Amino acid sequence: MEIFTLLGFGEKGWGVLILTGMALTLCVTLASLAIGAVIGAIIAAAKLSNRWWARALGTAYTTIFRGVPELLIIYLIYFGGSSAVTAIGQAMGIQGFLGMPSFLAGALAVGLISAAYQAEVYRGAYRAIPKGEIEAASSIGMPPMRCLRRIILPQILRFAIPGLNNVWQLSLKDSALISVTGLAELMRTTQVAAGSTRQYFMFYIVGGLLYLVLTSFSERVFNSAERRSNKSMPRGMGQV
Amino acid sequence: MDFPFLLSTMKALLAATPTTLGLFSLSIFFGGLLALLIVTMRVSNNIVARNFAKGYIFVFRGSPLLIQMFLVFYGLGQFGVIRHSFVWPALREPFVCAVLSLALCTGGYSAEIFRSGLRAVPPGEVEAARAAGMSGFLLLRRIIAPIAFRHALPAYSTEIVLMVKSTALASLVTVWEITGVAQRLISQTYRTMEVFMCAAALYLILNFLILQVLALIEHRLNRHDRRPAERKPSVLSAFFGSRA
Amino acid sequence: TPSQAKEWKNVTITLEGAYAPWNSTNPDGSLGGFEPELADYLCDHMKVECTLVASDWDSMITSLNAGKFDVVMDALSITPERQEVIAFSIPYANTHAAFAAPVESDYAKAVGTGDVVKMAPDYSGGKDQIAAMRKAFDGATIGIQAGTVYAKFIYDNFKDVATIREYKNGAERDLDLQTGRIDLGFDDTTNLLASFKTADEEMAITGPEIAGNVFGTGEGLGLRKEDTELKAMFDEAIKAAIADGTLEKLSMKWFGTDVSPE
Amino acid sequence: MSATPRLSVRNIRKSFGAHEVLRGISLDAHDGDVISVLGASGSGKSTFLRCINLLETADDGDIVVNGEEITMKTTSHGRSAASRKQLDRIRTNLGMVFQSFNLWSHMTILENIIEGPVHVQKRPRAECVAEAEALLEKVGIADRKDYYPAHLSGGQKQRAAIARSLAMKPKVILFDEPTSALDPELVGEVLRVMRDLAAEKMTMLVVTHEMGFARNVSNRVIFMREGQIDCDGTPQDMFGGKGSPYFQQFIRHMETENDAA
Amino acid sequence: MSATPRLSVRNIRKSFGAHEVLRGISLDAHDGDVISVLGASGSGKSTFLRCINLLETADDGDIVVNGEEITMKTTSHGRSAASRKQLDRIRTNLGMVFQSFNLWSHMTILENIIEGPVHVQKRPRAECVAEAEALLEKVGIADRKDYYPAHLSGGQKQRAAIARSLAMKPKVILFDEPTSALDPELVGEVLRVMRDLAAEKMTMLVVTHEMGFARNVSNRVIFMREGQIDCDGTPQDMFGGKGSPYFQQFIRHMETENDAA
Ligand SMILES: Nc1ncnc2c1ncn2[C@@H]1O[C@H](COP(=O)(O)OP(=O)(O)OP(=O)(O)O)[C@@H](O)[C@H]1O
Ligand SMILES: Nc1ncnc2c1ncn2[C@@H]1O[C@H](COP(=O)(O)OP(=O)(O)OP(=O)(O)O)[C@@H](O)[C@H]1O
Ligand SMILES: [Mg+2]
Ligand SMILES: [Mg+2]
Repeated sequence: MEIFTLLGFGEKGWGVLILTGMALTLCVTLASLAIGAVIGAIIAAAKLSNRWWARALGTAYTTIFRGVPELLIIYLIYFGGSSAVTAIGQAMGIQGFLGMPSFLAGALAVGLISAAYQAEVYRGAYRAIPKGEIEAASSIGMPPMRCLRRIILPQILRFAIPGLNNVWQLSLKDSALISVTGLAELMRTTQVAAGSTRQYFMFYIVGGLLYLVLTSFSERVFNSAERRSNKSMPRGMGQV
Repeated sequence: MDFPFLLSTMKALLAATPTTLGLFSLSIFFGGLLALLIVTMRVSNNIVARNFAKGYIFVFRGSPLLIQMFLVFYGLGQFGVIRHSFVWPALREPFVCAVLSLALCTGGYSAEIFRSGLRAVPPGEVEAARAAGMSGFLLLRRIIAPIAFRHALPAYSTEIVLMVKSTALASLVTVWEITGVAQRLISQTYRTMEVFMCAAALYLILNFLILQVLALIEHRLNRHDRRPAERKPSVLSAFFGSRA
Repeated sequence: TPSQAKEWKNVTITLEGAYAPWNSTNPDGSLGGFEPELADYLCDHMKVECTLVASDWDSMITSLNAGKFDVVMDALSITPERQEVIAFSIPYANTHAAFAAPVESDYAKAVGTGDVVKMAPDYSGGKDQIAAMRKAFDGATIGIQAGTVYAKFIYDNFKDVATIREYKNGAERDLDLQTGRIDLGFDDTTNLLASFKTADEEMAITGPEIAGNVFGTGEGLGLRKEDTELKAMFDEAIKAAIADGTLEKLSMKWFGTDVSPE
Repeated sequence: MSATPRLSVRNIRKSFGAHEVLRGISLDAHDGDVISVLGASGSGKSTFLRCINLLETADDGDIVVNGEEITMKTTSHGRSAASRKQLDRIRTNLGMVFQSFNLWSHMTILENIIEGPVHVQKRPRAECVAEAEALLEKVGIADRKDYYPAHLSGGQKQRAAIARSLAMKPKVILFDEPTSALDPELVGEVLRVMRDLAAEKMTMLVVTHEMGFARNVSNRVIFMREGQIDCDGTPQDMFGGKGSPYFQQFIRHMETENDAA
Repeated sequence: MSATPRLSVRNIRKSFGAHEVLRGISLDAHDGDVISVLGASGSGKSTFLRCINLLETADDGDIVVNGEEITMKTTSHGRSAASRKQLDRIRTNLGMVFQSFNLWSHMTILENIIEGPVHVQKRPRAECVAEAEALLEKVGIADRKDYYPAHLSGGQKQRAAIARSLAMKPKVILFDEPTSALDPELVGEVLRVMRDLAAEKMTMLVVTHEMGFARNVSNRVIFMREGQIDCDGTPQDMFGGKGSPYFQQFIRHMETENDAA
């Protein structure tokens, strides 16, 4: 069958290229999620702070990084970053174009975007924590950082699980946009294969299925996290 | 800076803005309805409904919108059955297809967002409502939905803003909205950064306005968390005195 | 910015690698097609080491100007607007354009099918044929690739008689031509011929092929404006490829028709 | 006393995991009955009340309200009410005041109170508001009607919760420690309200730790121990020394406390 | 009694919006003092306790613990503690039992109790667990130690909350109605625990509606009315008829109730 030759690992098969693209997608997404978690937490804290300038900064960040199309942010980081690197290179006497590594630029760009989304998720989760429980922590003299780590974070994670799952899925799909940096991730590989063979439907369906494979792994992780966090919850709505 | 060029670019992009807004508002509306349906199935006790909802969310959230849209628009038309059925006159239209795939996709995302809102509803308050004889739609409408919506709003605003940007894909199916027009200009002029900057400014303004409205709603809905002191005294009470 | 006095020993050429038959990717990741083979010839002729790199269409020109590549070879039509941003070599191809329709449809085999008409940018030399086509295609829906030189031709001549729908790329337009959302496609013949193959020859060209410099001077290599030496080297090599028949040979091999510029 | 009891509970059983919290409880309550449910913490009193209006589904046993049995069904998913409609109708006549109040946090006190009458019973809003204000007046928090629950003191919340269930004018009310957050003065007020309700033939089941209430207001006292009814009788009998040894010991503490006074 | 009071509160004021809840309250408490705070619902008792450990920031007034004044600063944003460090240190010695328990819902009961000792006081975990188990035994919920708060009865939660603040071994504990959800038997237990603590020189401020407690356990009674201290004195004096007329009326209800018994 033609399909099996085209998708296989033989001479005429696209298997190797596509699986490599898939691995690259996974790596970029994981890296960007990690970057986004750190920055997102800081932004969420800023938005919840009672200092007006912190709130304003946080709001500006989330407005811009959520409001501007992802593609443009990737362009700015990649080309902006690259010209910075090139300028530094020239200052040190190295001629010509010095690219920012595609992987780094891509992960950073998607990470910055995902930070804005994660910040909103964390903020919503924070608001769901009963106030009294935080008061109980302050009343025993628990310092703010410890209260954050022991009382707030565990509960934020509990309420944030579904939202984080959403962000993960978003970043997975945003990672498809960084093909403009020349990174041959899953989406670009799919499109190249489709354009080269003119088998559009087949490769798009295969690409879609491979994204679903990635999702199904993550779904497992999120489901087990959710089940764990439900243990302490009174039997409530929206959980099965 | 080539101002005449920027100006003509901006003009072209502004002309495409109504298309973007139309795609956006219709897909948010239908996607929202769909999400309500899906989330109801997702939390129901009926195992068939629940698994259908799980599957739906899995597929539509897990695969790229680009691929979904491609398959809906170009894929469905490959089947003679569909081409000769009553849905074809609608599916034939690019705009309908674009709204359809945007709504299908946001339906999956929003359903999960709504579900996380449901998880935050204090069970005690639901019990109080049941004890008062509320159930089904009434319970949902009066108690669960208002509380869940408050909790889900931050995440839902994100989804809404995301939808504004997702409409950019509609040019794939020949609906020429802002991004599509921008890309067309780029392939005519190769002035990538300038055109993209104009488009970005436009999206930023749109999203800023939308986020502003959403923040206002959030502020209003969270009255119960604020102290009465923060409630602005009404002009009338200054004249007539307040009863408190 | 690269130095002016650069000795060109190594040249990086970028193409999309997904635009068969002009350029495409092989399953092993290498690049093939009309343009890669032509590039091999040109580089041999210039005695420089060439590296072919696949990259995304959207960022190609930005990357060129940022210095990431030296040459873009991706079926770029030479137009005045684009010349404001980059420099072009002399054309290495000048394709014809034509309408395509499903073989069974009412619009198939319109008058003039099989002819080649040469038109000037003001459409002189083909006014009669245009009039005939306007009559034949009255009320049709025509699909074109957005932002191409062909789009302008359709808008100028058929806006009042037909519905025009713009696609992001030709492949998608061809799919819609098959499902019947549109009646006609208008594009360069190399593109159409390639898609007829995938569509099991259920579509064919209808009406005359349009040639001449109505769509500009053809497809050329994109270069940075400051690399004038490189442009001169490529111009020279392209002239050689035309002169010794290499271009025609490659064109027949990949397109089944001769796209050599006049 | 009418022949058919207003509320009749037959052989209710309930386990949480391996832990059997209710081990077969039966009870009849007629119009105007005020039944105090006493028992140690953790003996299953709240669970018992919650089983009566099916907030928890008992593993076994029947609930009959106004002579109508709540029909149950058993699916693979567990036991549950067979008819949603029937359950809602019955619950409308079966008020509940929660131990933890459970006021709706997104509504003001007034909104909390008119919610049921307006949206469940579909009564005209203006009428409900007037009644709600009268009720709030009665429990002494009329000046707090536009506050949200988060801004009330414990006792104010408890009174709002009581007013909320009275507003539905149910035939039977289940009270779970309705005076726990109240000062003696207010306890007196609330007891007076409850006496009035009893006079109007309302049926009440009251979980309480106030022995004063059990003695003076109720006409029957039930003592729960380890998920069963250990003993029950009139307050006169029970407090007059006729209860089981366990009950004697349970109330002795109260007495020593008062003695010391 | 030592010369410097363990806890000294000077002229605390607090408003919510236009509503002035505390109108200047002062109080000194020495080692081993057990002070009952009585008052009608809404008179500001909980707010008073919350102001002492700065869960609410008083609009005016000072708090001095162990002779150390909590330094305050006033910014454009309002009044707040000047030093987070100082506040945390002082709070470690200032336990609180909340009216609504506020157990941490994501931790089991045992985890709730060892949280402070292990993570704030940095004591060895094994030691804390052993102590926590002993405390749970004392309040009678040792068998519930691995339950989450959502799965406990009201009285069990309240006892867990008491155990949680005792585990920190603070010098001063503020109790907000610590026995509201308990049956008389348990009230007796808890009072015994508190008497022992008083004997060990712990200082306690107890908001309560239990007159038995006020009479028998405390050595001082404070009666709050409309945000002020209406009268205070020893239980003997107060309940012996020396309180203000308002206080007399306040406790009369309790007496009529007991009389009727
Ligand atoms: N966050 C708040 N915002 C506005 N008003 C409040 C807030 N908290 C308390 N109040 C008001 O302050 C008053 C005192 O409340 P507080 O909780 O101190 O009373 P309390 O004496 O503890 O009463 P109870 O015995 O009922 O618990 C009440 O009238 C209440 O409505
Ligand atoms: N959801 C649950 N999961 C597991 N165990 C539970 C659950 N709810 C209650 N229990 C257990 O059932 C027992 C009875 O609880 P219940 O709330 O009925 O007690 P109660 O008699 O009302 O006590 P209190 O006077 O303290 O309120 C308790 O031991 C409690 O731990
Ligand atoms: Mg209980
Ligand atoms: Mg209080």
